[in-house]
Amino acid sequence: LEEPLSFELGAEGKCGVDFDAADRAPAAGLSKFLRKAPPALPGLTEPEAVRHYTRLSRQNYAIDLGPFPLGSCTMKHNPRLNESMARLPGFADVHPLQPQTSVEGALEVIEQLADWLITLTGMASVAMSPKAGAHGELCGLLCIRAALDARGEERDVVLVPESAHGTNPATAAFAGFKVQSIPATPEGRVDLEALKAKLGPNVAGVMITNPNTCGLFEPDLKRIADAVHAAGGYVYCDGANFNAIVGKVRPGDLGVDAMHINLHKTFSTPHGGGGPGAGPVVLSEALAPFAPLPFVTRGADGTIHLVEEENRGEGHAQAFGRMVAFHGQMGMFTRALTYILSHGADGLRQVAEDAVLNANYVLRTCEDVLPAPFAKSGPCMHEALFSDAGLADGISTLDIAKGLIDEGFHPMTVYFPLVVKGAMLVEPTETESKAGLDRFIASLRSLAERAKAGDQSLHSAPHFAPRRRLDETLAARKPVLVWKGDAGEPAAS
Amino acid sequence: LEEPLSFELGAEGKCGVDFDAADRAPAAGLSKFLRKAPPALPGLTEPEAVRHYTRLSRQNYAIDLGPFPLGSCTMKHNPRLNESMARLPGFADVHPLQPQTSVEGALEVIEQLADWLITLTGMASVAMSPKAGAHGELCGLLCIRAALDARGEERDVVLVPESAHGTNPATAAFAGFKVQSIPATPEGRVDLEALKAKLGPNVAGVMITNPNTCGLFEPDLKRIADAVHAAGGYVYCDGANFNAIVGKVRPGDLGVDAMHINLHKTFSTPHGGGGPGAGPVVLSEALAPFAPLPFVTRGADGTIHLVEEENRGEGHAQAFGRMVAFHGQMGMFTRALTYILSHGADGLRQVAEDAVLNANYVLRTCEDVLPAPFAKSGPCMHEALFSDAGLADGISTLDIAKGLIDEGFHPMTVYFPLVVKGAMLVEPTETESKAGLDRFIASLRSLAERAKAGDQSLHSAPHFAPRRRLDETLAARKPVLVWKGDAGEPAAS
Amino acid sequence: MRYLPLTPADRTEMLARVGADSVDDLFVDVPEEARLSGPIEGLPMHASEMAVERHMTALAAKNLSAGSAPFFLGAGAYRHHVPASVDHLIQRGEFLTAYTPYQPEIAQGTLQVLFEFQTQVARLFGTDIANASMYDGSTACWEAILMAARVTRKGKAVLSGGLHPHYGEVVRTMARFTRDEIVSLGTELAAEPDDAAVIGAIDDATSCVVVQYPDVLGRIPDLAAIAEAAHARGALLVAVVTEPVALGLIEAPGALGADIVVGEGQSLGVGLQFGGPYLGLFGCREKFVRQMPGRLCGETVDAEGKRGFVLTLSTREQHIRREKATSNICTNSGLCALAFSIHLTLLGGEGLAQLAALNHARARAAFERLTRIPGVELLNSVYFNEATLILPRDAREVVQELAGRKVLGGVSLGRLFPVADGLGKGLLVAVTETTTDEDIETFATELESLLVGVPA
Amino acid sequence: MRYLPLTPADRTEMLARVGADSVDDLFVDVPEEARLSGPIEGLPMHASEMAVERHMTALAAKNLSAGSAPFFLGAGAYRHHVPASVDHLIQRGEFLTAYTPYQPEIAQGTLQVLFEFQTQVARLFGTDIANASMYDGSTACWEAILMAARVTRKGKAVLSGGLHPHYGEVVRTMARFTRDEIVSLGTELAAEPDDAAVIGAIDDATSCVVVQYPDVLGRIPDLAAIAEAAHARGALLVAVVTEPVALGLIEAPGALGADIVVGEGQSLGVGLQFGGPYLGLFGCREKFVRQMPGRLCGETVDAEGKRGFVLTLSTREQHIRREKATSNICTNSGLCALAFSIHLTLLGGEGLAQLAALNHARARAAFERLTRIPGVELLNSVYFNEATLILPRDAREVVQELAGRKVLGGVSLGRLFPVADGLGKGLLVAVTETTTDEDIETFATELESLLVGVPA
Repeated sequence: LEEPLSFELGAEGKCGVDFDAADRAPAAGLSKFLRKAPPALPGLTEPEAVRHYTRLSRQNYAIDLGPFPLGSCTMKHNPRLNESMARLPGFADVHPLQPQTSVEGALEVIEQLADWLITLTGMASVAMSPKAGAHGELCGLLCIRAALDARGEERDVVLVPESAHGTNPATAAFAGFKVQSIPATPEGRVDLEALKAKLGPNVAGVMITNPNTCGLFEPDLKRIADAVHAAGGYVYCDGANFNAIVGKVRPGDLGVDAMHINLHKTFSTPHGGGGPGAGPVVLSEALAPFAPLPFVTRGADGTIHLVEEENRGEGHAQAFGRMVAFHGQMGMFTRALTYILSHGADGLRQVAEDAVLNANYVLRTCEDVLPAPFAKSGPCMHEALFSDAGLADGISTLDIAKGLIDEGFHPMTVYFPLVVKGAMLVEPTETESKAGLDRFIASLRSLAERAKAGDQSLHSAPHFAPRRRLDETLAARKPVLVWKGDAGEPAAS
Repeated sequence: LEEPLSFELGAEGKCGVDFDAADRAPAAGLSKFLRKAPPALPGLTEPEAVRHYTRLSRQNYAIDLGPFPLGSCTMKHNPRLNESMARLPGFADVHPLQPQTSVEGALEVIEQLADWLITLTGMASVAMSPKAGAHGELCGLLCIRAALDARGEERDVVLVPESAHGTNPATAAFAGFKVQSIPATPEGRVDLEALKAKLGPNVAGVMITNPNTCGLFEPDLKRIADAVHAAGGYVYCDGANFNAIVGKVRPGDLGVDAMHINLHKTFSTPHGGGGPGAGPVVLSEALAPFAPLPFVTRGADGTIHLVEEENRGEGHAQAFGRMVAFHGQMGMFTRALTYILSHGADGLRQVAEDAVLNANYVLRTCEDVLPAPFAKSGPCMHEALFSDAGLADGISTLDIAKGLIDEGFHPMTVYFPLVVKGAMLVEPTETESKAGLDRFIASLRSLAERAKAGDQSLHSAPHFAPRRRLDETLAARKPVLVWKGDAGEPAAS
Repeated sequence: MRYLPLTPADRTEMLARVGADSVDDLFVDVPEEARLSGPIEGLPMHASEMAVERHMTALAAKNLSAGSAPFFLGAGAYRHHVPASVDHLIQRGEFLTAYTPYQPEIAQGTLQVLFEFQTQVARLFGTDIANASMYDGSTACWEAILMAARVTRKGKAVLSGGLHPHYGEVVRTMARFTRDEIVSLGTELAAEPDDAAVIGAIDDATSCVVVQYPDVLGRIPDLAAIAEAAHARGALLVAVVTEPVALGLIEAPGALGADIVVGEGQSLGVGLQFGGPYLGLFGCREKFVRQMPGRLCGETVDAEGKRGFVLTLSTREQHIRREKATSNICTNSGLCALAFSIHLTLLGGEGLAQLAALNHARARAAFERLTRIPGVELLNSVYFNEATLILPRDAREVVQELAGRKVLGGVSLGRLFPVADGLGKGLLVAVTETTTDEDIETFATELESLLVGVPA
Repeated sequence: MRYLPLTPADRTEMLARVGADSVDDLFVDVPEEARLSGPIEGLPMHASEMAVERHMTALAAKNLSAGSAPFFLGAGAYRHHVPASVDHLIQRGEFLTAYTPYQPEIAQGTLQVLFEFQTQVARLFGTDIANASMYDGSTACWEAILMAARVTRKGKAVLSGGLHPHYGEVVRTMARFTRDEIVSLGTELAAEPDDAAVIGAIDDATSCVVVQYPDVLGRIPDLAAIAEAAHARGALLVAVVTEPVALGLIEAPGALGADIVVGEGQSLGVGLQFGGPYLGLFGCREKFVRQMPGRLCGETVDAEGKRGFVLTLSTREQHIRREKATSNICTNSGLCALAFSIHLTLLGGEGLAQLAALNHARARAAFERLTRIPGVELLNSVYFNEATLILPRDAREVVQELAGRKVLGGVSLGRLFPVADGLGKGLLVAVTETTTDEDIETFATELESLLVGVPA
């Protein structure tokens, strides 16, 4: 059933909130600033609003409804305990600028989470304030910039493998670097020799994703790091795929200087339809002094201190500045810490093992019907990569993806990484059961068979979703970004 | 998509709860009582359980999804504030047998709600402990029994109009009375003269629903009460339909001796797929002394006391006993009080007015296409009554009801009250918007037109629900009440 | 007003459509002298969400919640840890705001849950079948007695002295009106339950014996022996379980011969709630199905042959059978049944066994410590997670004094059995997985300080 | 482990299927010397939900929550009452556990909400269009400066002294690396905002001026005059709104000539959250659309011609455009945008106006009372719900001392501007609809007692 826009449902003067009466009129001095009429925002009463959003929600697919095997996105179960802990008034109803004595528990959450992140990654320090993965990347690169500045060096090139997330080159550019690409080997790894060839005095560092976007561990990472370090650069590791290795190997042991951690991937904070995320960045000894303000430290006596502009003092003179107002994504910290404490050191290791086992199970049960370009290289990590080579003419990855919708599943990541034609990147995560995976695999296999047989009905999939395929070209050509229906321009219907 | 039973999903040894280890073995003396093996209950991990129940929930219709115009059931919006208040640890995490000094706030909730109920109904007292409407009816009749016992009279007949809820005669029988039926007038009211004719020394009282199940106010209620009282009986009023008159008229002013109030109807506590309800019973001066234990009283000094067996003393010697363990539906009390305070005296009056206006709007916009047997008598109260007389041969109320499902609505109450052929009892409640009602009315009118035109496709409705019509006869003939699939008897699939 | 979608303009338009000048025209049937001309006086007007929240929060703050103090109360209501996902799921609007599933095509969610619930209860109780829930344990107990009378066509029920006194009160209250005969055995401070007395009270007129398991003092009766004696005289055994978690550790009553098993399901999923809403559980032998009270959900197929579920055997029920119904019950405790079912699904059989083992272990730790206090003795020979302590003085006062020290130290038998002599020194102490070592130590220290004057 | 559905038997079977002897065979690519042989030492093992809940609850209890004390903090984060339905709705699994809507056919719920959100933000800000949200107000402010540079092809931004100092810090930090030029005007304790200084700082090299409205001291700049001056030199006006509730009472920045309006949306729906996650709002003129950062949701039709919504103009974004993207932003603040949008839908325009009027009225009540304290003066000539008090001594100490008395009495300018001289006696005090008369009285009494020694 169709759900109108809230603007189409609402009426002038409807309101779902009651107020005490204002007992004082606006101050006289305010009169020249007053608006003439309330904003043109029709309201809804509570019954109408609850129904509107409940009905809208049902047009979404979600991890609570079924597998969501988006490669590189790590859509795992979001425990409800995390939600209830984040809503404790002591966390949710605390102002970021309260005196430290009144927020010691909040600072302790940050410190405890920081301690776990440092220990799990084997690094020296962590910057907690970045707001999301890409923001964490930026933080890492700014640390590198700050470190180079401190050394008085003007290195302006960052090397990025061609299989990198799009955020990597964008971030490097945003941080003022020039990006140079490094090719992949036929086995889907970074080409070590090609990388070495590019190293030089102008290279600030390298950004590497590990496990990489082909779902493979970079076995040469330590050698890459050694080479980069020898050339005076730093190693940034994109930690989006940390879920595959948490508790199995510490990036710090592989020579990484900075790595962001998507709390919403490895540590299960909910994705919420596109955020908020949180992207703390762990840092090596070399970069730690440059971490941005504010941060939380634990003194030798166990007391916890918040370091901000006002008290950075000599000890933190090199901190490169502030990336955000306030302290970062506190609500995500409480969820992530709750998750981490629930799993413990043993559970997190099991997370990685089950995530990798589930991905390999998908790889091995489907490689006979779908080309798996790197399957012969050995086991994959947490995601299985397939390609649409060999399907019937005209049937492509997109059709398989939309066909999965009709089977009741969310599609995998498609056309990424770019190094594989018609890539399909399947990341089941550790929170899918074997029975659930078996159902998914059966659907994927059946779609592959239909695609090989040239079943043209796949072109028009999905058939059983709230919408058929949407015209994205139209949307981009004549962008309609706001509703203007009440201004005499009725919305399309 | 189909959702298996939890037993079909679960596996031995799966568990969605972690425990600290038990640090002591069972006591030796317990050995002869120990079970040999855990109960045969397969478990689910949390991700599986969340998905199972989320998916199951989506096979339900609910007030959060659209109108639920079940006559006499008062399916109105359930405010979320009520839910959050009921979950405050001070209410939800309190034991019923804690010392009174540690639960004064809880007792105050009961007392405040009691005070509102007494004031809104114009009665002398209220018994709070009944667990649901039918339980409240029982409470009211037991008060009557106790009052008669105290008078030393053995009256054993209760008069019940034929249009009564099925619970009325069942309750009367359960309380040890004989039931005699009173006919309805052609206008859908209690026949005052027929009732008077039955009064006599064997009549304990009368059970009347007001507004009645035809959606009409009983204009003779005061006269009925006077006649019953004159004959030495008591008047029980079924308060299921109090939503229509709250704040507009007080049953106490009409001579009622006892009336239960469905907190889940008038006062919006959620129905939860069939309960829990709560059925406090307001009582007249005559019946108040017999109210069951326990109850809460406010002393002259404003302090609140819980009266139980241990402290009933002389003042409450006539209380007829205990109907339930503990104090009643506390969780519903907090919700109802929250609702009542939100609306206030003015809002509750508006509730009744809007509920009645909405019902009359449905009545007057549909009476040209559907027979409305009592429409000529004047306005209805909170529900509009239609009949299937005049539809094409073979098409009945059931087909209209199932057709509404395909239109995206929950059906109205059907085949009740029994006094009307193929009754359709539509109760929109006050929380439907005019726009929402207009959509419902359009659907109902269209179905009526199709039914008159003999559209046979209505017989097989619903077509767009999670299930087609279900075989209720099969279910009753060979009852399958538990799953035995793992005992070698596979469930039907 | 935030919950009322009609605008003044809507009301005007709708009144015109129905042909009324004002809304009061719609209330013409209300006698004019009884019609209220405006909001009832002396009551407050509508209030903002914030104001109501403040009011209710202030009331809640006046209660000492179980989680904020060492807590040892049981006596038919137990504090267990409920997984956060349970409350999350029951708050989904599709469950929370649905009605009784009278239209099964669009209520399969509720119905399938009820079918799963019935299966879980039956397996937990060791009975063939179970219903879709009752109001609570005490009313389920009374319904079981009525049902036993229908099945046996006899009218005398024998209540063990180990039955929760509130349950006994409910039974006696109801029986007073229905004129059923109830034999209530006395409750005594003995280490063993009154199995012999129960067996001795059975005669040929007995419809059923009602035995709580574990009993209200935490003792565990020998159900098999009682069942045998009852069956020999044509009576049924009604077993009452107020702590279903116990059945993770001790044998199911149905497996020991109980014919009807009823109970209070609050322990799983529901929480303390100051006593309600709770959840009546009701299981019995399959052959009694048409004598059962309450709603039943059954499996069937739809017009396309797909498995589906419906409410069934409603010919027993009040809305069809009116005064001949098996019970007047209409509402069940659906949302509580959902919570119970989700919690039990998360546990599974093995989880329940672990939970029970942990409860028992915690209880052993507590009673080990508490009985080290001079003058404090344990009554029970065995117990699950609750047992009776004998104190050197009246336990009612002790409980009050403990509360003054912010310790919720159990339920005094004096409160539970106000008219019974000789029980006054009894203190019923319950311990669950939520009880920490610190809770036990604080309780013990404060109790000792009260009893023997050691400074706290 | 409760979140891991694979059983040991599953693992064995699956390993066999993938042809591995053990799970470590799947980690062969990890250099052996780096492979951990077991759980990392020194860290705790997995814990029950109850144990974790206890741990987290104990930490939460160490914080003085805003609801449990008289509370007067603002400075870019405001405490408003959020209707209970907002949190209920955002917790629906279909919203909470969905990903970025890359597959629009099964993400219309999220997408329609974003389209509604964009419309709401645009109407609130008085801009033509808005995006689907940014991380927070401070990062949105920096993105606006970058965008202004792209639009004007100039690289110098002028920051008003009334801009929140954290926002200024973020801008300067980022600009240090991008080598953009930032002119930061000083902040002074004046009754009026620094409009004249801002206007004076604009030259032909200026890409934009950044003005907060109301500003960080609660003063209200004359945006129309600044816009005119900026436009005359080819510069854009970036208005920054940290308290969107103000726009229920005072004119929208877009209507006064602002070209880009950014803000912090936390006030509506999101709550305090110790600073995050928050919600960056971003609106601008339609002609700048292809220079905008962040996700955009647009209307389109599906293959059957039905209205639907998709993420659009992604050619601006990093995953397509890589190093040439308008921003590196990927994640937005989707769930916070949902909460904001629900709250604003419940309010409607008239409700927002009422809420704003109530905030202002409460603030007037507070400042009337507080300025009756000897030595306490109000800096501002006008304010919305927040203003600056001048105390007779350093406000940092006063805030600390108030906290010791369980009063959260505002934000000291000394903390906000640690390096600025002459601001030390300034105390920024925010008042909202949640502030009661008792809160005000308690605050005033304690403050007076601290300042002039009247006993509390």
